[in-house]
Amino acid sequence: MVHETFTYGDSMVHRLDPRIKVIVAIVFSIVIAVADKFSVLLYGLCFSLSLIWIARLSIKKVSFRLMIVNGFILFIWIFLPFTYPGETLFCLGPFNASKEGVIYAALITLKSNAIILASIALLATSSITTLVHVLRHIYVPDKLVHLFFFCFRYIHVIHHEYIRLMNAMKIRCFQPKTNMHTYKTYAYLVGMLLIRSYDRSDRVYHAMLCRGFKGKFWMLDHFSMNRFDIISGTVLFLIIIGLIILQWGQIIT
Amino acid sequence: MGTDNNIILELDDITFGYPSRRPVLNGLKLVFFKGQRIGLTGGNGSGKTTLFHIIMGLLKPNTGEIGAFGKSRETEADFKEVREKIGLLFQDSDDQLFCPTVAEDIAFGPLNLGKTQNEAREIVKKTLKTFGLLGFEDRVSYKLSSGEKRLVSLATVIAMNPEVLLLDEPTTGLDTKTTERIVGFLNSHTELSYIIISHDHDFLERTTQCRYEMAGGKVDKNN
Amino acid sequence: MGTDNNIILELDDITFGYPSRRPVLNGLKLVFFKGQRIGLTGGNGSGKTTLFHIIMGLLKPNTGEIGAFGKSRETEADFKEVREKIGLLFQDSDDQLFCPTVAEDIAFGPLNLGKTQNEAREIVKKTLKTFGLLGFEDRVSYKLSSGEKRLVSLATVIAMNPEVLLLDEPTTGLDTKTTERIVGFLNSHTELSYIIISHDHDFLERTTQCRYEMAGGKVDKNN
Amino acid sequence: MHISEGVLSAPVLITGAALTATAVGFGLKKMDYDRIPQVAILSSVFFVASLIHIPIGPASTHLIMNGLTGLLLGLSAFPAILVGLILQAILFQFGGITTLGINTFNMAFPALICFYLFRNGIRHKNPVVISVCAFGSGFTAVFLSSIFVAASLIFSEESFINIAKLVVIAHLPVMIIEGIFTASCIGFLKKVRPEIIGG
Repeated sequence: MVHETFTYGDSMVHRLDPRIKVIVAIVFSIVIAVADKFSVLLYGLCFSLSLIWIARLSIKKVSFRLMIVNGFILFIWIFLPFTYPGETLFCLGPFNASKEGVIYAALITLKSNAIILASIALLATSSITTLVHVLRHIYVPDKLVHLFFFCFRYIHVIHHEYIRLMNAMKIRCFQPKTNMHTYKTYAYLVGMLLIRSYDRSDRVYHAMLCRGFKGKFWMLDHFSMNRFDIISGTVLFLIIIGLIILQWGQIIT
Repeated sequence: MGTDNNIILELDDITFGYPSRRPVLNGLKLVFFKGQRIGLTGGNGSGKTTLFHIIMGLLKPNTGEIGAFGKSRETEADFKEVREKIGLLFQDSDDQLFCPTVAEDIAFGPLNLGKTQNEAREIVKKTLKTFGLLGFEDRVSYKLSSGEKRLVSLATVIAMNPEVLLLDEPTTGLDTKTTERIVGFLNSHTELSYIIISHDHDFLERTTQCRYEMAGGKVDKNN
Repeated sequence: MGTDNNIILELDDITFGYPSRRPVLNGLKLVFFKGQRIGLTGGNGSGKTTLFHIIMGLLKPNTGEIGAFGKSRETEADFKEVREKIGLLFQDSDDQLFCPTVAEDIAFGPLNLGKTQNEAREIVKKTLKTFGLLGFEDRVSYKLSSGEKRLVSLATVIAMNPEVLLLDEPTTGLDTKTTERIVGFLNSHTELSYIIISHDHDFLERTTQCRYEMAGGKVDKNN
Repeated sequence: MHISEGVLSAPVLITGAALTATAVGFGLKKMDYDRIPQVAILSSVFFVASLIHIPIGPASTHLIMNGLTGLLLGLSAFPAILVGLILQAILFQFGGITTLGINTFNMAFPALICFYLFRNGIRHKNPVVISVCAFGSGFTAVFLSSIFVAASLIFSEESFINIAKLVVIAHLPVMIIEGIFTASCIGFLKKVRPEIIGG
């Protein structure tokens, strides 16, 4: 379930210092999210696609992720052209699709896909464990970092408990249907997981106390930048600055 | 697959394992006849529990064929019928009980098989009586002692009226009294066929006719 | 409380239980001397794990007195010192490994005891070597096999350099090789005193001098 | 109920991020280090449970459970839901970096509202009151979330109005199922471990 699908690989993207990857992903996403020029978004999409290509990720798996994400975008294509005011582009029965609406839907599609592809290429190519260490380096509050890691750590354990309880339901011939029995059964399943997790969290806290926990979590340092990281980082940031100038350059001058 | 009416299970050349680890089951063969009462032993990690889960369709073998009640079983739909006829007692009772009260836990299986609330209530009562647990209806399953949990787990299985039982370590950690109850139940229900995984040789001596052993991912007939 | 320097633990009349249930511990007495190596057996739910948690101050007894290392222990502050000298191996490794990497899990205790990052790194290396786990530093704990998890859990305990060990089912679900490693470690560190909860009689035979049994909320000396 | 990347306008994204940052900051401040394992492990349960698909007629829906999260975690619901959404963004690309703020707010603020509205109700002596309040919590949380999602869309672009309406209408059956689910789940906890809901 929580397989880190894109994490393992030996590409340049996989080797890049994860701190750079996270910061680039954040800045790039923000720029694309607020940009509104077709050219900028097209270049942005090309940037994301080239990262995917450099990372040598499975096209099949990436496309599968995109398909899921574009479900919501599909709704926008169904509704937006017909409700957005503007010059009529074509008619579908009684509905008029506006040119501006189509353009707007296209912008959203570009933005969404550019950002998602960049996240896959830059974030999903590091393990969560690595990202946890990165978050600490970029001044995310300590408690949030630990909350994040603990949550991820125990998802695996709880998923196993979930499978075991699902098996217990299966061997007693449980068949999910649209009825109260089904909803109640799932509520019991989640309730049982919650109770066990309460007990487990007590035990984990006890294990922390046994190892002398005094309110401080520790992490060991992991990262060191080399020349490859500095050069790649500089290139990536220059590209993003290029996008920014293309989008807002005229306003400044 | 055999067409002999007396064959309950026929496993052929079953292999199961996780990538980059030694296979747990490796070319396993097993034929299990109606009326047989088998004790299954073997070291930790020899694949006994895995075998039970494969029979119930909870794990899918990498290769091999599973026949049960005269039909080949492959899909989830195939195993539904298997699960109506074979009852599995999990190694850990905490994996088996997930309802708030004992009555609801025991009624869960019968309700899934299409019984009405009233019929289910009757079954709960009858089953509790069998195990000397009358009055336990409204007890909270989660708070029972481990011996009581074991008996209630067995009761949830028996409530579905299975023809065959697969019992995974039914007596681990139980006191003599509870163990006696299980022995008594098994010996007084001669219509049941079963396989019992256990380290308790004394218990197997009293409840089974023959002993199989698991080793190297296969089942060996011992006697 | 006794003043004998050789007494590690002295538990007197300990009662522990949850409201409206049968008490888990009931007037328990136990004296544990330096150098002793005790195997503790007893049915499921007989209170063995509870006893360990009471000794570590993780559960507070309803009545009774706990003495450790020559002092009476009551408050959370009292038990801090106890926890520096006694290492507890939890029954479930998933409760014990809560850090991102193996190295961080092992370093967690030493860092809390005031070691520097560098000292902690040295300890990590030394401890991993002891258990034949060199190269595991950056492995992610939730991806380890259950045997590896068990060894790393033991390593997190040993890294704190305890005088006494309380091991709760150290070998459940382990293969022979991993079990051998644990036996080897225990037998080559003769300075350690310990109590081991286990169902594995063979393992206890090889690692302990005497056997205690828990029943009725009390500890009975077996031999 | 995630809103995809690239759909919302900058002011909506920024407002969402600012509100979430404040609320998460406050939630973290109120959460001791000692409670981190508990909040985190319960968040793991919500994460795993959100993958359960529950049938409604021929279709199926996944559980949202923000009402239940609110009842059990109170102020910690904000950091807990944020963490869940970050994990979903990284592992499955559901949502992304720029929408984290607004998506968290849309899920967590209703959770918090339900906590304050119903926390006393689920500790009531009368089991009927408990069921009604738990149902109310499950229902209201999803209802408010869908309203917030709709509002985020409309504030971004007025012509999203039809999609916004559809979001609310499509979630009506989900609200009822979440209500039933939350009532059964709280009933279960009440019977088995009343300490958990402080009853």
